[in-house]
Amino acid sequence: MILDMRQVRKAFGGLVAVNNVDLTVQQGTIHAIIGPNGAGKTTFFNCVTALNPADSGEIVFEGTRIERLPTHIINRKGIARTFQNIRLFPYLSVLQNVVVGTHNQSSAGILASVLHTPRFREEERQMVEFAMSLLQQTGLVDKKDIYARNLPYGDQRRLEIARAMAGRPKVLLLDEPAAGMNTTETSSLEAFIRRLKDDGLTVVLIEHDMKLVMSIADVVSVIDHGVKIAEGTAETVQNDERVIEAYLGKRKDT
Amino acid sequence: MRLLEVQDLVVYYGHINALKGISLSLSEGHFVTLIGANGAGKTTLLNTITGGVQATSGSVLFREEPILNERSDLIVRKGIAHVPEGRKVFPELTVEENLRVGAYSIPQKKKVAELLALNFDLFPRLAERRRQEGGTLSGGEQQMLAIARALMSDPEVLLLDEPSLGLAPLLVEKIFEFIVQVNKLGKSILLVEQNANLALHVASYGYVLETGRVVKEGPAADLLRDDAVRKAYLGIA
Amino acid sequence: MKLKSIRPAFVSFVLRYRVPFAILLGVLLVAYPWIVRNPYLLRVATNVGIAIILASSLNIIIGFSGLFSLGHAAFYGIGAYTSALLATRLGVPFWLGFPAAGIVAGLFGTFIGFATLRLRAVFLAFTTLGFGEITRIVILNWRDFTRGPLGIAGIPVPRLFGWSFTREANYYLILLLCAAVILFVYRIYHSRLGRALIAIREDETAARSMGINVFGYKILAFTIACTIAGLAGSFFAHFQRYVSADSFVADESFRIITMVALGGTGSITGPIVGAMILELFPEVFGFLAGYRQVIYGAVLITVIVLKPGGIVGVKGVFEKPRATRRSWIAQALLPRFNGGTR
Amino acid sequence: MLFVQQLINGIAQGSLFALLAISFAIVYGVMRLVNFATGSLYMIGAFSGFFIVRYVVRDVFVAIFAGAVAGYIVAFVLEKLAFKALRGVARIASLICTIGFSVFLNELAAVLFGSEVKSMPAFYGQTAFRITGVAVSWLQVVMVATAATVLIILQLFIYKTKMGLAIRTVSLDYRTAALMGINVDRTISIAFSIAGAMAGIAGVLAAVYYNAVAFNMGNLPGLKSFSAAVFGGLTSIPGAIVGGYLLGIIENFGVQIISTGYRDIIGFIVLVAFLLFRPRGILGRKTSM
Amino acid sequence: MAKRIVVGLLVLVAAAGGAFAAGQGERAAATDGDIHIALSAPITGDWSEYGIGFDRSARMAIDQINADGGVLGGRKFRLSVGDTEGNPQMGTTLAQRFTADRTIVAQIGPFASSTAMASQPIFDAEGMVQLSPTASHADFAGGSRWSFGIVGTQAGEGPFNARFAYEHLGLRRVAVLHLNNDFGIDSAYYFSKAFEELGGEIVETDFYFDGERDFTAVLTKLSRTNADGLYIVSFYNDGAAINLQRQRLGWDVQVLGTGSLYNEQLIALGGDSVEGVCTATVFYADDPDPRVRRYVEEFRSRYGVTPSFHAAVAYDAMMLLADAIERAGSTDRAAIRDALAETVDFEAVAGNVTFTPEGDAVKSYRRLVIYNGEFRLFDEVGLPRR
Repeated sequence: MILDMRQVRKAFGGLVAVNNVDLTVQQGTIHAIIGPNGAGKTTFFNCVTALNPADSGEIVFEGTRIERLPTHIINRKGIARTFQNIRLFPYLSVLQNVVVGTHNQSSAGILASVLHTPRFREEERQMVEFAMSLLQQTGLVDKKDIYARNLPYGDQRRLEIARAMAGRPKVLLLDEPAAGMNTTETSSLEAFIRRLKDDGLTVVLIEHDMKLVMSIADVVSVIDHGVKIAEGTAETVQNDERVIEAYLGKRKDT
Repeated sequence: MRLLEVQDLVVYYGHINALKGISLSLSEGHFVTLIGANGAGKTTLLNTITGGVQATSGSVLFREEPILNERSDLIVRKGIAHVPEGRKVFPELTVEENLRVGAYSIPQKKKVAELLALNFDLFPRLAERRRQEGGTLSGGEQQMLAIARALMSDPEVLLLDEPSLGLAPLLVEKIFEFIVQVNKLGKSILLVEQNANLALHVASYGYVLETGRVVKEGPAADLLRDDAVRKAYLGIA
Repeated sequence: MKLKSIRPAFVSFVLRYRVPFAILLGVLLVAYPWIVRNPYLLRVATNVGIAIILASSLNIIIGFSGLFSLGHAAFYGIGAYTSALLATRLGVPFWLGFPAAGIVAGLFGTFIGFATLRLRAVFLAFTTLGFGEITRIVILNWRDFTRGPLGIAGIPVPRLFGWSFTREANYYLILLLCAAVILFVYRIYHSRLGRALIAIREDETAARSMGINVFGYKILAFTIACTIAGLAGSFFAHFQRYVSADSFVADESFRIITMVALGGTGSITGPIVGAMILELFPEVFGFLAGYRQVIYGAVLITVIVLKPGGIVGVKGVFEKPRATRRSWIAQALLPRFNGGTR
Repeated sequence: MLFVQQLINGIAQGSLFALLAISFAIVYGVMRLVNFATGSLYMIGAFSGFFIVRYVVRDVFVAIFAGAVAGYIVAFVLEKLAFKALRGVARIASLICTIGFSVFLNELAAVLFGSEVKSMPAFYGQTAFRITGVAVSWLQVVMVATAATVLIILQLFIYKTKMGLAIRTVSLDYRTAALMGINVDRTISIAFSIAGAMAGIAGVLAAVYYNAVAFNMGNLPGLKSFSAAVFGGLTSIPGAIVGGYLLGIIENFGVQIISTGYRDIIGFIVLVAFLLFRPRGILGRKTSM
Repeated sequence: MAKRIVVGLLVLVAAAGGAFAAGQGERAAATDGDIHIALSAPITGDWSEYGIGFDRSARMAIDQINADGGVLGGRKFRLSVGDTEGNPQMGTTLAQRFTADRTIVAQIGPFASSTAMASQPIFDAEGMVQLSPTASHADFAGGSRWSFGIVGTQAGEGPFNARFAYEHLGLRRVAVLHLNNDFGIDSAYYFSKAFEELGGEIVETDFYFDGERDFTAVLTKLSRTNADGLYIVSFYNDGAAINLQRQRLGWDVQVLGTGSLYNEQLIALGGDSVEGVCTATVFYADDPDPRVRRYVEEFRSRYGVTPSFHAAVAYDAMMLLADAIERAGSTDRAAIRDALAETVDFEAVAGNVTFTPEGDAVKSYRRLVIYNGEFRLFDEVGLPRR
């Protein structure tokens, strides 16, 4: 159990986006969260990363409570994420985007930066090297010098993952990583996520592409209207009547 | 008669190809739905039709008149109303003011009053709350307001973008009942929805969108039975 | 525009012979006093130097971090007064007053940053503008300490081993400072700190999610910029040898922000170009007399309308896709784009 | 009585600030832009009022009307010339543009009309009437009454007319406003011009009240009324009105209690302190107009 | 990025080269035997009204001198005008430009004390006369042997006005309202000191900043004292506003002000509210003195307005400089300075000039009063009936 959420609740005005949800993520698993649009999945991620801190409830990461910590500290503790509506730094190059991601891995201060101390240069070299290795893994190495905004959609998604990985997280939160990808892109993404798991990373993933979810998720949680309505392996969830209803709407017999 | 016709529409956001050549059409009095997963390009399509997004190529004809890349307000004045995603009710205007804004393109005061009465008939909840600020309404009421506001321009075509978003199932059904009622009033409807079951139940014809392309189209009843559609959504074998 | 078509060729030419050009430039800058042999041109160059430092430092706030500050002249003034008061009241030499000025201005910057950097951008702009006015009025009213409107006269020139800095020495001092500041800004830009600031500018939420302490870095950027402005103030005080509140009015803040925006927000060269243009404009166009300012205003508007990102701004950053309609100026001056927009 | 006298002085001056603050608020409301050329529009209003009174007809109300028209027209031209093209572009560009216009208009006025202070003919005698030791001049009465009338008309315009509704709608969400059939460009242009008219009216009132017209007369009031607008949250017209009057009153009491030397920053100090505790201003909500 | 820096710096060099060329051109054009004088004044910006007055007077003076046959046996004057914008830094750059131009023999100006003070070290180092018509900063003339002020220090005007107030107007309790700049502070200080030494009382002192238009608050405050007189240190436009607003508040009090009020615009702006306002000035446009007549009439015919006090001192500065050059018998900068320093009782339109060892002028003042809507000599007409 690396990440444990208890009774997390978040409301915007009158709308309760996340309603007392419990969720436990086991170390080294791929945990998918699915549910229709507007179900509160992204809000849930925002609670974990404190972009929209939860109104109540506890979030425990590796045994410590993190729900009151600011976003950047949570990231430093080892939780990284991507965004549903891609939030790259559009006018930074692909490589620079990933190097920014290594922020929590480095420590050079102003003085070192300005004086170009040997330690600074060594650190910079390591950061770039690490970033390059991530680009290698995500297949973006040829595009390292172009502006992030000029990448095709699928590449932007991959770059976001590479950037999140640059902080060497223990848990990676992916918000619809396959959205807008075609089938080949999706299958290479699938392989990539599997590799991350093999490397010991825990992945929490919000996804609409059911094929992807069903093939890689160890555990699937279903959220609808801010409430967790089902949880289990892909097969169990798939055949759950409430899940089908939540997705396709109530089946009317015609 | 073909009221609205979209041909080979291509849209880029910067270097991202959001629509890859979409064609569809809507005839007078019909109810057409466009279903597809998140990021398929449904909202982009509606925004392109009403001038919010610039298209790279293709054409959009309204009553055989090209309207692509016209200014939004001029398109609306021609008779196309658009209920945007997320409702976009003006939170600090009262319900009545929201409706009056909807009738902005109509110069005759008398006609505005008639439309107002008509919509209050259709949505009695709104009549009760006419002096309340839009932002204080519940999600379902806001959705009704958004639809009523669009009707205030007395359009021929109504574009609806995910009216079920974030609403409880019971409310969703209610909203859909309203939409059907509106269709019966003679308005042609293009509905974008991810609640495929519901959408295909109320519409007469459907298009399935995937990553900027129409992958399937047909009468709604056929699509409803089509396993491919179910698959696209749930991966259910 | 004409400039656009010339620039790539020019840039590639310069790039090809980058090393000889850099050496030539260095030699020219060092030899400048001996080439021009004219104290006036030397002074103009020195003024340009001060302006470059001010604009480059403000660029850290505006261009790198995407924040607003309309009170930069206040920090410049605080630095100038700190140094001037230390020198005239306590006899502190320039070499100690100089860092002290930076520290005091930086502390004020930190304070203002703490107080306002959580606010929305427009309120930050307002607060800095207000702080600028408050600073000026306090200088004017606190007569016992600052001599109020009388200003501080008789500020000694910097001395080193019994040798006073005048004319050429001042030029070399500012040349050195300028080079140091540009190098400093350049290295900040290309370091972890600079990347963090740019990330904040590009997308604050994403930056926060990358482990960047957004508030902390904003304050740091603000403090650094104010410190540099304070240093510039100290140099100015010892260079002009008289300071008064007249030099640190709101218009001066506007002038500095104009240098940054006109030259190009967010790039290293932008503020340098902007500072040169604004400093040299009155010198070169002095013959226009009363019409000079009118023309300056018109030129400023035209340039900004045609190139909202500034003359050498980082491409695209502050120049988002323009609306479909163009203003009268743009219609008259820009050739029509083909296709696409209407 | 001293208290009442300073209060009256403050309200009279506050009328000017309120009109200028509205001008800021309208422009910020529809364009999210701080218009530093507001002071120049005030100056232009004052000059047109001055020329009317000098050469056409000696009537305050005609002058006020002329000031409003001049402010409207000049603002309209500024918007067409530049701000239209800068919509959607980084805000710093528009901001610099307003600074550029301020320099341009001020110095143009100096070149065209001369840089010396022009004297506005005196209106309404100069004699004060007194109520228990408090002097109120007719001019103060006229000024406050005019400002109040203008404010009421504006309020009616914004809340009761179709164009007013369009302006409010555009300030809330211009994308959705376009979907309502509102011509956003034209609405912004009209709102900007109305803001210019407000500044123009303030300029004529100031010219009459202080009997003086000069090319740089708008600089200080422009800067100060920005703080009045911030007081009201920057997008709220009622907020701007309250902010304007409050600023006038606070300044006058500040002079009484402290010194004239601190007058120009009393508003800033109060406001900066205030912002630290209530970052949205007194009356301002998120986006209200 | 590196390439951008290189390009940018190249532009710098090109621009500097261009400016240099411009400077050189100016120098070459000036070797025709004319005597080259510089004028530094705020031609644009908030103070441009005064700068333009300087410009007009100086040009007129030069035309008159040249028409009268020039100096040093027929050599003519030529004027270079520089704009300070009222910004001290611009003023210092101008100072450097003028001193670097070896054809220029002396500078007239600048207008503002802050600019004069800021450029003083340059004139001191380069050795050229800076003759300011208006700078009255206490440290200005004494700050350098090359700096001269002809406006007369406040040490002269203040006590004169104090006697005017105490002895002629019979005031005993005076409130002071002054412009908060070097001139205003000094004026208020010298006046107050002298007035108290005479036995009067300063009941309250307050000040305001340039650009202020609303004086009702401060006047309300001052009116609640038991003052029988109000001493204002301000320029004419503020002076008019103060009196208008004073009248509107119904505060009926004897007003006395510094010579800076002396401008016919004061009456135009202030209307009947300035009736009875007294001032002391070194320049009086209706003075029957022929030199004053010649100046005033020609100024009126050229520019259509009556010259103000500030314009008159600029005229004097130019005339005095011509006189000093004639006396020096040379256009050598040092010789001009020495001749200037020896000036005794130079006959000027705005009060005769004799320099103190510091380089300040000692002036004689005249008492003026606004009587029936015009400036009149107080000693002739007394106070208007109210």
